Amino acid sequence: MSAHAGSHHETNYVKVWALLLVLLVVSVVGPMAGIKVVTLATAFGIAFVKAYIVARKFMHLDLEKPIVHWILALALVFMVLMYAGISPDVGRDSGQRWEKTSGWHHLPPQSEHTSEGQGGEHAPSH
Amino acid sequence: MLERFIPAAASYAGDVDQLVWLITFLVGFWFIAAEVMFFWLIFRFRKKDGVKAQYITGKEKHLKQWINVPHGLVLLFDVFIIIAAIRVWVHIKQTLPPADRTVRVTSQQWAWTFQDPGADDSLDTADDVFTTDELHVENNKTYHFRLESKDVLHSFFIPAFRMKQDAVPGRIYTGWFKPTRLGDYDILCAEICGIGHGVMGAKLVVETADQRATWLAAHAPAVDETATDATATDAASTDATSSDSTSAAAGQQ
Amino acid sequence: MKPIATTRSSMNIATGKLAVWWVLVSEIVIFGGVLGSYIMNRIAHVEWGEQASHTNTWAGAFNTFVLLTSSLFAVLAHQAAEKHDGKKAAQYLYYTCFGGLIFLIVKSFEWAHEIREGFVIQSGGFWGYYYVAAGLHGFHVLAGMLVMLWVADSAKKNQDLHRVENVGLYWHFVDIVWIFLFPLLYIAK
Amino acid sequence: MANHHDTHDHHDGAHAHHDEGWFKKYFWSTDHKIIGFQYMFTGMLLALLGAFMAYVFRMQLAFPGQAVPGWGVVSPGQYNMLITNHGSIMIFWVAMPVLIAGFGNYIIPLMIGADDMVFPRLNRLSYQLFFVSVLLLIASLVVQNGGFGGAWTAYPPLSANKDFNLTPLGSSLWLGAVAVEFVAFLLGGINFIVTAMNARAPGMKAFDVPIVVWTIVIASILFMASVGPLVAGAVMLLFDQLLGTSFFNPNRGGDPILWQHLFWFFGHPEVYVVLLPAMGIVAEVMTVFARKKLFAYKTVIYTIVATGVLSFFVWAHHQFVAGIDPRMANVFTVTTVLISIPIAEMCFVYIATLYGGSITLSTPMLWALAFMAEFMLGGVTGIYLGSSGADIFFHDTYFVVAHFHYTFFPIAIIAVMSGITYWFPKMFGRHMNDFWGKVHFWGTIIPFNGIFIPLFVLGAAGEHRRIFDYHSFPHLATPELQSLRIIATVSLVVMLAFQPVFLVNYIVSMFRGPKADKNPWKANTLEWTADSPPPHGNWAELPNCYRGPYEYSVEGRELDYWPQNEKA
Repeated sequence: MSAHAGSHHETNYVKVWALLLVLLVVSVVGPMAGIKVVTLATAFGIAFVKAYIVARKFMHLDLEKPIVHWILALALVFMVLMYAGISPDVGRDSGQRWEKTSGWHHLPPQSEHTSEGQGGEHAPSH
Repeated sequence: MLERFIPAAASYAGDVDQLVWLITFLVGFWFIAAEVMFFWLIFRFRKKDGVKAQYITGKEKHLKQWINVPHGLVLLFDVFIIIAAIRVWVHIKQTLPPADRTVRVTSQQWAWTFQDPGADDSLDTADDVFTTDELHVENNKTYHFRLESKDVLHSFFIPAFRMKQDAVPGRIYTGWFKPTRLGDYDILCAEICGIGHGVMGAKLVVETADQRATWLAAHAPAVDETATDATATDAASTDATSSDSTSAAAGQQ
Repeated sequence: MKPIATTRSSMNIATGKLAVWWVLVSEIVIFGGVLGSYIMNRIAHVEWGEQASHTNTWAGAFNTFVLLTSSLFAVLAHQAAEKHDGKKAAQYLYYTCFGGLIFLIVKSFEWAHEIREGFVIQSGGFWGYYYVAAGLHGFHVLAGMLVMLWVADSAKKNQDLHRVENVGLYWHFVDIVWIFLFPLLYIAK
Repeated sequence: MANHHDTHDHHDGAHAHHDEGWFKKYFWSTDHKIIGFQYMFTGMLLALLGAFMAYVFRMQLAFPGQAVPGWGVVSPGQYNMLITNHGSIMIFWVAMPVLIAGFGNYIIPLMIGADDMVFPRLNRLSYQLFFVSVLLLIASLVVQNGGFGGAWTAYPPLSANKDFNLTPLGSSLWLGAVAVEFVAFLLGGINFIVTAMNARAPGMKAFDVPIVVWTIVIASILFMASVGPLVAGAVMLLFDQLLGTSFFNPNRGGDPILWQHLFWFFGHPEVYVVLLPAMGIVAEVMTVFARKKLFAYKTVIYTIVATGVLSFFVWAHHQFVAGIDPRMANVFTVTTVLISIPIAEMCFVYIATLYGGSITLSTPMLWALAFMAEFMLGGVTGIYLGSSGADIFFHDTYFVVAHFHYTFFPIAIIAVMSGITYWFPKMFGRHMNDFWGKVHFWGTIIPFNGIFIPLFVLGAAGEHRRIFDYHSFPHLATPELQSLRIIATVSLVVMLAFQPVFLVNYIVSMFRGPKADKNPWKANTLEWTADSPPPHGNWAELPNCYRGPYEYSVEGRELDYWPQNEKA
């Protein structure tokens, strides 16, 4: 800690903060355009950028020992793994030889390929 | 091996049995080899007066081979097992041969309801036969089943078919089987489903075309109606059920 | 009293700090579980967008601003602690806590409003995740504030200044979680 | 002795004085050894409870419908409650606290030459939370409508809805107990990891650390990295139970499969969380009693790490037929079968360690060897279940039950017994009786096989799990199969009948056993250089470390061991 005391003290934290605020404004304004790609990029892309800046500058990950990077990476990789393993079942309406029933959607689906051929039989729930 | 206890009554039951044999040979070999080696070493290197243990780091090439060669062989055997297991899995769970007939299997606490397509062989028509805790299928015909649950998880397990699939509320699962041996078999619920889990069984009857015709005739419209009523009242609690069944019929691909 | 073990440092990282990193690992997987489940459900449920449209983006954005600012104070406190200025560090920590307090107040007004509108935790899939994710996060904010007050108390007396950095790490993490919660719960509609 | 105790007392008054009261010494202590004992004894007490439950439901299975001595007639609801809590107690409240928290607390600081854990008060808090979880668990068993009976996996909707499980209070308390227990182990785990990483004796490099410390630390990391989603899931399930939310309710947009994934994402690494410390204990005992250096120490470390990482990639093999997408099963079959490679490697290394040794069959060594012999059967039968094609049949049959008892029993009983008998002289400064130890050993091991080999056969016959009475299933109610059930139950009763031998031996030896000196087994690791039992603070002067832990029978040395703290 104290070994590199001199080096990162001079980071201008206020500047970093200002940059974060600018990004915040972009992430609020961007989605107002209503274009899906722009929303994704500004809302979620910028979230990653902000998180990266906070981790690097405020948490001083740039000065941290490799072992810390490894253990954080471990946790993140496992979360990606978890998502990859679960989403094929939970994040979809149907898969090979299974489909979710209409009760699945509490409110009527707007554009679902699986509801093709079901015709007007769902009328009561619409 | 499994046939010693339960007959193989479906087209793919033999595949599972063969896979079990294969695994038994491959892992049995390693199990016996390792245990024999293990007990021999314990006996051979038991403490003897005046004999000191050897200093072995495990880096010696000629000794390390005793680990590395088995290691490679285990990997090789694993590959065989994986290939065999996936082949059986793909055949039973992923391919879907064209159906001669489709039945609907509905599970609930703590009963099985089976909807047979009746004489016209199409589901959700007036002549459908509803039965509780008894499923009649015709020998040597390919059946599709649509598996649903009304309340909690159940599992549709027919040991004689070597077939098992969980019924998940909110999902419809399509599977298949082709009975190949006449007789009566057990249908079990293999997923804990509450206090009645221990009594949730059903009878599977594999019969000839003639027997089935007789059975159908005996269970035609009159019985049909009461059975539907019973199901309908049961279903009243879950709002989704009625639309489930129709979507299941329509969603047939 | 502290055991000698606590003062050792075989990995050349201060023991407290190493522990905080491991705490963060366990937090990452907890929040990862909630957010992962939320995202995959959200993708499966188009209709959740309608439910999400009732959240107040401006309250969320303001809270993001508050947390970012409090994070700035946390890092300034760390800076002061490294210069062995315990008084100043404590001062910054109190500012940080104040940020947390504002965050919680805004949050509670927001929730009170939503509950009055009839959007409670049982109202739908989205609302369930909304209250669980934000509630879990709010709980972490509260816990962080309490720990921070305790750290500031000893920092004032120039004791245990290394804890200022450790509690700051935790606070930044809570901030990062919110950085992701904000678009997930407020912007995606 | 313990000179650093009295240097200052303004931080924590509780430990400034040596004349602490009985309560403070045993219940409010921050001493890692006392906390280790607390975990261990709590775990052992709950093991008795879990064993009693096993006795009741096995009796019911062998003699269905008849009153079980000590319980009475078993109703279906009670049966479900018994199997559910037998499972959760044995895993969460016996295997975890004894193996990881108990042994971990006791031996990590001693083995790495530290005077305590790095966060003693956090350690105390960890046990206290654990104790709360025990109280919640006990409460869940006795409340109105009975204890939770939805199996230890607690799959919703059965677990989520009181209309389905009929135990509104029991299921919520049970779930709360599990969640609190997780938090307790998270705190404890952080402590273990940081202690082993940072508080090692001067000179002790990463590869000088005994295997058992490595395994407990890796296990703690696995636990920490896998339990998070389940903690979140438990909160969501609790809300489903109490508030009527719909996270897992399919009728209102939730997904029951999500819980299964969250559960097994934790649940499978959990198997390795308890397996690894057991393997570690066995490594210590085997090297000492074979007077042998561990065959390829670094290989063992790598296999531990490889097993740990791989264990995160296999979880869905518990769900092959549970309604997941069948295509995913292929991925998980590959990873599952491949995990046999590091585990097989580890077993080979352990077997190879015996080569060239000078093996003494003392009680701890018998247990350690039995662990290997029995665990290998548990390991190879796992291949049947990991192969998706065969699992279609074997899933949720007694084959599964027999398989995981062949892994968990060696882990939670055999390896634990090995550890207890091995470290007993250190823990209490006295020896256990070797003769009665061996009587207990054979009286446990032989009936153990008698219980579970019939269950493999029953599983192959298609007998499905969690059924209180097989009369409803004609093909399973045959006299042939029933006689197998009776064999299993009788074996269990015999095994339980031998357990008082251990308890009496343990308790009597604690007070009356022959005195043990510092290093009765002539072992290398640092805990044997402390007094038996070690005082608070462990050493008057903390040891330094000069070499690896397994330098036995080094050529050219007169002694066949070489303690880690001995300078050249």
